[in-house]
Amino acid sequence: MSESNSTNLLEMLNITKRFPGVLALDNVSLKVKPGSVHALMGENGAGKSTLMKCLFGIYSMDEGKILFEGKEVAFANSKQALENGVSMVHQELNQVRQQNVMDNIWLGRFPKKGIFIDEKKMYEDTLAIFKSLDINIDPRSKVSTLSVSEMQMVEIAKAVSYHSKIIVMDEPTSSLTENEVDHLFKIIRRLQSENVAIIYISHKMEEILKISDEVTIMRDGQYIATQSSKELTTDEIIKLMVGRDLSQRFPAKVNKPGDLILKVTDLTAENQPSFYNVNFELRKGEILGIAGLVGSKRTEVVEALFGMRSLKSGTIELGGKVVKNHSPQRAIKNGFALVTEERRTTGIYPDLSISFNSIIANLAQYRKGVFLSDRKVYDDTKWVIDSMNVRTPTQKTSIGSLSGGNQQKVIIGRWLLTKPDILLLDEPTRGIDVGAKFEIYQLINQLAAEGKGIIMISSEMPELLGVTDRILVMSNGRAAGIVDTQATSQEEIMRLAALY
Amino acid sequence: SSSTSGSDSGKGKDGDLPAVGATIYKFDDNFMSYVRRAMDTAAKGKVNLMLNDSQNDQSKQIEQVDTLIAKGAKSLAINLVDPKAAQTIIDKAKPKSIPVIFFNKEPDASVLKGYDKAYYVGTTSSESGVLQGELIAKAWEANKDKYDKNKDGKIQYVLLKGEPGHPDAEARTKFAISTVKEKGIDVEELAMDTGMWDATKATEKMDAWLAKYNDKIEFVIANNDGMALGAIASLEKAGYFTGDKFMPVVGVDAIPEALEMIEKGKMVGSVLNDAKNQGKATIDLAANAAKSKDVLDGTEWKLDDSKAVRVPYIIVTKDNIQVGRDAYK
Amino acid sequence: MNTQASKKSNVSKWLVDNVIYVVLVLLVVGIVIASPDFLSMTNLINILSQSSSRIIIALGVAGILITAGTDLSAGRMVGLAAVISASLLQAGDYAYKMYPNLPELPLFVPILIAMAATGLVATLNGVIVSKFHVPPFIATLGMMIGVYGLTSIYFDRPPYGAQPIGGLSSKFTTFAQRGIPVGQYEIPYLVIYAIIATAIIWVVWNKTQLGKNMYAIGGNPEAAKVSGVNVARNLIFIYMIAGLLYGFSGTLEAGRVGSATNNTGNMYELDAIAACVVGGVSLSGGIGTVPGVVTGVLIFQIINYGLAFLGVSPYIQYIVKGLIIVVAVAFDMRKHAKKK
Amino acid sequence: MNTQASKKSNVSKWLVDNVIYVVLVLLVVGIVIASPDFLSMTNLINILSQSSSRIIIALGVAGILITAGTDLSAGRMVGLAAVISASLLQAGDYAYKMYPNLPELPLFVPILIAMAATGLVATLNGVIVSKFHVPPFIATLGMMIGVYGLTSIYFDRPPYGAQPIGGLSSKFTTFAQRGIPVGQYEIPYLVIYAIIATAIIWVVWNKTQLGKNMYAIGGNPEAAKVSGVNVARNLIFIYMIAGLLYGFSGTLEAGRVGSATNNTGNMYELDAIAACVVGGVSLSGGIGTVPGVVTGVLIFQIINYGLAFLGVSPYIQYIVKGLIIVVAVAFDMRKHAKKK
Ligand SMILES: Nc1ncnc2c1ncn2[C@@H]1O[C@H](COP(=O)(O)OP(=O)(O)OP(=O)(O)O)[C@@H](O)[C@H]1O
Ligand SMILES: Nc1ncnc2c1ncn2[C@@H]1O[C@H](COP(=O)(O)OP(=O)(O)OP(=O)(O)O)[C@@H](O)[C@H]1O
Ligand SMILES: [Mg+2]
Ligand SMILES: [Mg+2]
Repeated sequence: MSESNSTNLLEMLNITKRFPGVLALDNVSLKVKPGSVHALMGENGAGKSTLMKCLFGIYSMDEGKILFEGKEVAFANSKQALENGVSMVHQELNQVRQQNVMDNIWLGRFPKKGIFIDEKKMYEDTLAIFKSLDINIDPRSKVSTLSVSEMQMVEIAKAVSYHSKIIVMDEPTSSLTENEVDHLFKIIRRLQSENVAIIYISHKMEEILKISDEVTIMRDGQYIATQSSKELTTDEIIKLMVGRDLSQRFPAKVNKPGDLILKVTDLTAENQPSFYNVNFELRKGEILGIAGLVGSKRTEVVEALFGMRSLKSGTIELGGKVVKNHSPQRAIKNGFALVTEERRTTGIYPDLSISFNSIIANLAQYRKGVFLSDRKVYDDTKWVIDSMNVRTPTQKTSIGSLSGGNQQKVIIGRWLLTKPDILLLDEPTRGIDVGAKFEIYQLINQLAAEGKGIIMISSEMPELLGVTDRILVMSNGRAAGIVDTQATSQEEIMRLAALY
Repeated sequence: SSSTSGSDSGKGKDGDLPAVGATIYKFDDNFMSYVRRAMDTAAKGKVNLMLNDSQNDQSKQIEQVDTLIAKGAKSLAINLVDPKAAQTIIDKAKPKSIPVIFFNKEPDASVLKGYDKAYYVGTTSSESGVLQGELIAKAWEANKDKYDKNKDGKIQYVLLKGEPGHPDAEARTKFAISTVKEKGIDVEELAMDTGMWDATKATEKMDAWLAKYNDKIEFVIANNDGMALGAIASLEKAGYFTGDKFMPVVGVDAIPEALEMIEKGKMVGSVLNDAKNQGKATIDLAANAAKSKDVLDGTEWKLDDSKAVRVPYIIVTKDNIQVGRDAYK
Repeated sequence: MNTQASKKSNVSKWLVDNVIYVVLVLLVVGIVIASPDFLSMTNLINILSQSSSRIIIALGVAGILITAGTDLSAGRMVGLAAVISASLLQAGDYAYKMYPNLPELPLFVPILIAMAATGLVATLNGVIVSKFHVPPFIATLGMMIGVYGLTSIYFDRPPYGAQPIGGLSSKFTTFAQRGIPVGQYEIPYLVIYAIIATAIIWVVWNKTQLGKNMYAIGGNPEAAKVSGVNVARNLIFIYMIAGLLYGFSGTLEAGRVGSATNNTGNMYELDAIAACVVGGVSLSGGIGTVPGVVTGVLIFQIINYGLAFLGVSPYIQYIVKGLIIVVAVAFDMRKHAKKK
Repeated sequence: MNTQASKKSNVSKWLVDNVIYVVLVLLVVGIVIASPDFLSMTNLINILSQSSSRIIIALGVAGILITAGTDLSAGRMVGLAAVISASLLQAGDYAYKMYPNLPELPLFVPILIAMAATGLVATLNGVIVSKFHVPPFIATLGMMIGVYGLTSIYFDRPPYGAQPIGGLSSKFTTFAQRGIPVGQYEIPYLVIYAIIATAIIWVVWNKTQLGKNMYAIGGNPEAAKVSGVNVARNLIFIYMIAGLLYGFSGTLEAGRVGSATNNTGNMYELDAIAACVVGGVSLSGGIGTVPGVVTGVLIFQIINYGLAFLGVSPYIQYIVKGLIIVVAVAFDMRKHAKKK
């Protein structure tokens, strides 16, 4: 297999990579042309990130070779990759949160004056980069004070600032809203015009068709196909990815909203600026979406419902009775569940097993006297793995070694095990592949059909429109309106989101 | 309460008395705890005694001396952690003309000589070792048939040393053995290890030695009674001191528990340092010095030619156990 | 993949995952080569019995480490318990009793009092850590200093001042020094206590809600909160259990040595933490097993005992000990070797 | 929001963010109320000079803490340097010289030799941590034990065996004990050395690549690695710098005390780590400032000095000290109060 084509900027040939118990990459090849946007697609755990980490010197491959600009390379570490014109936006945010934005951007290559760091140049260069990319963030602000999407934009700016010949973007848009995605696409177009190649990984079909020139598809660690995007349709991509037809993106709705179950009145957060005077109602079997721009405080609303934030005023009535969720513990007792937005910080226990991660919110159910029933723990874990279709060798595997999407599925499974009355989902399908998304939508539907109340925050408009019954649109901390999904349009939602 | 004999910030009823600043190398040292009490008793109504715990750290002690001088101590009573640090303390006291009474740990003679207001109260560091050696030799000679298990005329001993580098540990180890040898007795060291003055560590070392040498061991020598007691715990576990299985054990300090063991015949003897008189002499000299009197004024103490008041050690065995008992009255 | 190769790789994987057990075996083999008579029942019993009270302490510390905490006050609590129990268990006819008029108490009373004292102190640690958000290092450092002061005040009192509290009643020393005769040997009670404590802790860690919560808190405290774990309450329990273990261990120390001082237990926490880490407990929390902790303690004790047994000179002992610890863990770390 | 309210909230925010400085001031005020004569130049100079060598050690330890490491061997390295420098700087006419034939060396030679020794040991720490991935706790624990053995062997030698190394040459003691006369007082050289060390370290942490990398490695080692930072090399440098600081501080200790033993520096690391944490250094890495560390040390030293000055009885001192540490940090932690 050495039909090396000199027009390719990058050729990864026959790459194989094993982890203990997992064959993550099995003879995978990838060829990227200069100045092209090459999409890399596959289900969760297909091996996309692993392939890119092999390129970037984070993992060493077991077999195969990499040709970059016609020369064989094997970067021993990220430094070499960066120095040779490869940069990467990582799937998991890799930032030093205690430090400021410019420290993060110049980490590993600080500009110096003699032996000292040239802070002034750092600042000015950062500003210049931000300006050219149209990003509006103070280079001196601490990363930990940024919102997730701002952090993501900083990561993108950093990758761009290396002036690399190829930039890997591993799910760069998973925490961006539509405006920012457009912004990113502008940046990508510009890079393309400068003959920079982009390897673009995403689970958002619309983006792939819109931005990419070629698509390589992987399945279960194997190479499936590379095709020009123009010749592809969403359904074809999905078929190649999943290995079967998936005729619809959204399952047919079977839920019928019933009696009122949750009534939120005048909800106002204690620590402002945050949301205020938020009102809405939720019925049994109803799926209520929450839309809004970044910083519109959607997350804070559900966090408050779940007892993670203090309220200044307002009431939450569950089934006609006022409940006070002072803590997540209380909230869980009251029948709430929350799949949080930031999987890494508030979701997974990375070093612990899938079993542990599945059952941790539901321990009380396993008690027999003071002890926990191993049998029930095993059964429930099995249920999570099976019903959520988690790809893992065993129950004892640590969740940290799963692909991002599979981690997310375990977390959703965790909360389903608690059999909540009210299920709060904050960006539940972030980083999840289409097949799994479909499964999750099905689950959400099914839960709704069982009479649960479901609230789902999402920045993916098609998802909101495809899954929900009604949509609450937040704008700058206020509820700008509640619309009926059947009767609304993307434009109306955007208009409401920008209302205040 | 009187339990921890400090003094309050120079106020109270002792406030008007001349201030004596004192440091104890380690407050909870078995022996120093008695010296301290003797000092407290002697100081009552005579001087305002400001006591400090140097926590076995010479730097800390130096700092405490700074503090004491800053607080206006009229004389210093110093129980050195590290005898070679005496010069530094004199360097601090001399410019202010503050007299220094070292006690219990002896500075180099040249250092005492170098400052006319420096004195020493206590023993010679080596003396406890010498006396322990004499104790061993005497017990051996008297019980040779019983103690010399392999009948080779030599003492096969194991030795539990205190903290390595600690002047007492070094002196006791060296002089106990050399004294036995000087008495014409052959010795053979089976094992020597540090028990860091600690009973638990001593027990564990003794466990290992008993497992290895079993009845080859003929004598257990410990740098202090605490470790001797630890060794006895191990010996008891191995069946010693019941029936005719016996092991001679010696220590230093003659603490109450050791006296009890001597009484019961589980310990051959120990070496008593006279805490009462050491404490009293220290205060007597320091009080006189604080009042700018001659240090020996109105006392029965005598200075030898190196400006030291010597308070001797005493060997304690079953025969004179009352001497030990009296020390704790 | 053919089965033979996979078998081989399985063995090497097992080896890598279980390096500490291999280290343990290698250590013993090394010492036996240096001195064949090391291989005796007496030595085995000695090592086990010396490890016993340390295992109990280490299990307490390990629980706290797994919550991503630490406990510097462990050793001082051992001392507190040792001094309290010894002072209450002096033989009736002993001349230098701390409480001259105290009748001989039934064994369990002083043990419970000592455990109550350390349990209380440890609970306070837990409260300071979980309610006032003081980092465990500082909370327990403060406690370590404070408890030492307390113990010293209790210890250094009339009538006899700072003297080892000895003359323990024979039922106390029997409790800690004797054992169950089996043939010509005795299985020390200490070992049995350690086995019981180990079993209980194993159950707590693996079979109870508290145990799972402990791992959750250490594995990701933010996530634990969101998962509905009452972090504060669970933390307090974990510290309290540790305190009870220290207390029990402290009474064993007093009984084993036959006396106690305010310095009993000094620095035991360092040994315990180190043994936990050698045994695979992660200082950043969330990771650790009971067998690992026990093995860690055994490794330390075999090093200590073995070096003394071999008669290695004390200074060299320090160097060798330092070396073995580092090398053992360096081996162990190969399983986490980062570049994959 | 009106400006007055915002001003007030600014003040309270400042207070919350700078609690440790407030604690420092409160401590001093408290002691002065208890004993007004505390407020004297002599006391100030005493406290500063007592803090000096501790600050130098703490700065070394702090760098390592910021990389999310720790250094238990710091105190023993101080001891090593103290013993080496003392042995090479005994006065020519002193009777018990370790090297009877050694001529008096210029001051800087033994200091550099001592620093080289600790620098080397610390570099080894860095290598073990970064290349063999041994957790810093274990690497430096092993080193702490091993270095003590080494120091003891060096120390316990003919001709005089394990005797404190005294009789230091007067230029050495002058170097560490004297100062620059200013009016009727003397500003101790020690204080000046500490200021210089502090300034250098401030520059390293804030103005150099090494410093930024140090924070990055502690804050998120993965991020540092994928950004092309050579983590191992930077870590080794940080450990090495710490070693040099310990070495210098060790020579100061020898000079200040006028003698050295193998026990010099014992447990200094614990004080240093605690001072760093009190001064706002995070044990989980990535956070810490030079003024914070200096303040932390000063707080500890004022507690120590103040309690002794007030004549608080020693055992009570322990309790009060433990209490102050915990309370001070509990206050400081309010700035991280979690509930949003
Ligand atoms: N460090 C690791 N240790 C063990 N297994 C790993 C590790 N990293 C990845 N894997 C495994 O390799 C496979 C591929 O994972 P990878 O992260 O590359 O998937 P992905 O295609 O990026 O998925 P996603 O879309 O969810 O991000 C998965 O089965 C995963 O569990
Ligand atoms: N300035 C800030 N400082 C610290 N954290 C912030 C800040 N702004 C936002 N966050 C955090 O980011 C998360 C999202 O914030 P917010 O609720 O404002 O946005 P959102 O509308 O929910 O957006 P999204 O759901 O897309 O993240 C929250 O967890 C919030 O705590
Ligand atoms: Mg991925
Ligand atoms: Mg013989």
